Amino acid sequence: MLHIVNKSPLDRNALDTCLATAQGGALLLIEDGVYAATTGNSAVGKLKQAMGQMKVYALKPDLEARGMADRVLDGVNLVDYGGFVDLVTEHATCQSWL
Amino acid sequence: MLHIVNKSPLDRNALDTCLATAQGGALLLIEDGVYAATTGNSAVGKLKQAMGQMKVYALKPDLEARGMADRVLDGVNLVDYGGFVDLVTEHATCQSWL
Amino acid sequence: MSEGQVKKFMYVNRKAPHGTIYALESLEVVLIAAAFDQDVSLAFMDDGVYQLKKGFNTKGIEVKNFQPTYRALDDYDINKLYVEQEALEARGLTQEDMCVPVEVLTRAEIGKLMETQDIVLSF
Amino acid sequence: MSEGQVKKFMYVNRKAPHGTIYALESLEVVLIAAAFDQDVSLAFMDDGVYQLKKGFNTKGIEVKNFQPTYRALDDYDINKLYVEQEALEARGLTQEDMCVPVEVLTRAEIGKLMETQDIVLSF
Amino acid sequence: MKIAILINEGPYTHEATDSAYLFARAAIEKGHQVSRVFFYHDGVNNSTRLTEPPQDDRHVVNRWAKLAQDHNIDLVVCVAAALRRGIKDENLAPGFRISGLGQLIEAGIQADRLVTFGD
Amino acid sequence: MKIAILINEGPYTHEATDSAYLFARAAIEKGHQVSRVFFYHDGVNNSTRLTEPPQDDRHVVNRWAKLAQDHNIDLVVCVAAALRRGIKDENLAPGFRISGLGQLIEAGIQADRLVTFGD
Repeated sequence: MLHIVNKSPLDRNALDTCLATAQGGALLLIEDGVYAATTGNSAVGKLKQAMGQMKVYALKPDLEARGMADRVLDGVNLVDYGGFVDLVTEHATCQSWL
Repeated sequence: MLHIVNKSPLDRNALDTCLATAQGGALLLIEDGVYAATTGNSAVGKLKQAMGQMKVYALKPDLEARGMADRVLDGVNLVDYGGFVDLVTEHATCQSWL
Repeated sequence: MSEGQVKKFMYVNRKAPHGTIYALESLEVVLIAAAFDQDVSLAFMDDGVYQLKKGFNTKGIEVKNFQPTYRALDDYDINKLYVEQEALEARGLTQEDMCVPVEVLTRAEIGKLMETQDIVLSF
Repeated sequence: MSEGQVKKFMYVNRKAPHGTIYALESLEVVLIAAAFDQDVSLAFMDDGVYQLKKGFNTKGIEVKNFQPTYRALDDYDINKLYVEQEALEARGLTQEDMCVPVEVLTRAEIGKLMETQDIVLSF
Repeated sequence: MKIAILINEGPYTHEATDSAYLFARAAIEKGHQVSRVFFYHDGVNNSTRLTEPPQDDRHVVNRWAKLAQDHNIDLVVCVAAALRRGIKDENLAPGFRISGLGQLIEAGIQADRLVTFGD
Repeated sequence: MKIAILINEGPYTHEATDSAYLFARAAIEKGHQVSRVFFYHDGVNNSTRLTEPPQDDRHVVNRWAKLAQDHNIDLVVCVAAALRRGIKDENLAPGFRISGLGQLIEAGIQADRLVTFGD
């Protein structure tokens, strides 16, 4: 399934709980969640570890809006809204970790 | 000064940042912030440490609403809304860690 | 209305009660869902476990106490309530603190259940 | 209107931009505050430091880019901008990443400054 | 594919409704059908006809209404959440309708996917 | 003492406005003056006359209006935030007035304390 996280990893616990709960599948970071995919963020260790079990995506327009598109962690796949739609249709269910 | 925290310590970083920033004064826990003052919560260590530098209060009506009034950490002072008002008037300024 | 289809709906509750309205309005969805004869389960994770903490007394904050509604869920045949074990432990709570019968599962177990759902709704 | 009084106002910004409107609406307050000839300072803590990260390009999310407004603050004689050192470090950012000149302070130093204020506003 | 959307937050304050809109538009561009958008919690505030954002800003309410009209999307506002927050027929924007929570469950049953946007 | 209050969130969704109300009432009971309540961000949604909460629930808007009338509190709604969110004279509840952000700064200058309630 597709897990969607829209919260900054340093502000709230959504990413932590998502990663501890998810049984594989894919993770899409949107809105303030995209900060988790940026180099130097103290949450990158968790994200790198997660990459062993699930594919990680981040929404490019949200990265660009925040001036962070040029510091994306290796291994994170950037998508636009069309790619977001594809991720939703390719997975049988999705869970937004609000 | 009076520091007011209204967020659960396990959901957001407000309490952490408040405690790392505050230079003495008093801490008042309200709304979901009152969970930080309850025994067995994994944040109590931080709160106990903070008690060395600042007086800690929690809003009793918010504890009661959450069914947590009977498990308040030793050393936390319970106040009602009148006590909240007194804390505001007794301190020259207050900061709500939203 | 339901076209005879039965889907598996899971409602994931991760927010503390009273500080925000999500707990109450999530419960309102679940009660309506019951009328649709779908397969309904509720997961309480993180601060969401506080929603089930026994003994709400909301007089002092002057809001309605919606906790009795959780006890009504069983009358609507909603009885798959899962509570996250790690969340209870981090909050000093046990199964006995819950206001209704629940099944305690680890995060990983909840994650596995989530994979079997058709719809996951999060509040 | 201001009765000749000068008070020290500190605006504390702890929230990321775009995910919520607080950064933008906080900026609107600060600009108005400038007209009142008060002593104004801004503190950026936690995710609030992201508000000043250079290079916003908001075309893709179709919202207005309000970052240029930070550069206008100096025209309003608002130039006490404090950024939390620990917040920068935890986010892989440095002073050079900020879109305006700022003073980098530790949390404890910001806490000391806070103690000298008459009004602290938090968004 | 038939996609339904749930929006839990109001306009401007949270990015949720913007993300949902851009997602819905992209889904339509890809040939999918967005069958229903359900507005719940503060999401009901997306349906007031009285918003007047700054002229250089997007108009969240109107662009939902326009997208819905152009692509036959059912914009449903939860009646219970709306009454609590002051959304009624008298301030409801054209293109939206007020109905019960059953419409959310029904959307979940009938659509192939349900995507939630919120805080 | 003269106390001013800032409210950043709307009714029912967040506890902020409830906490602020109970705080204001307690301040008045203790003999303090609540000079002004300023509604900003989603806080402007506390001023719509159209809310209809369930009968067994508190009426957030009306009880602010009543407290203000009984104790001469100036309830000010930020015009910029209100326009964005669809609060105008036509749906404004009695007892509230719409004005500029300057009223918040002024409240801070003139009051002895300013207390913020939000998310």
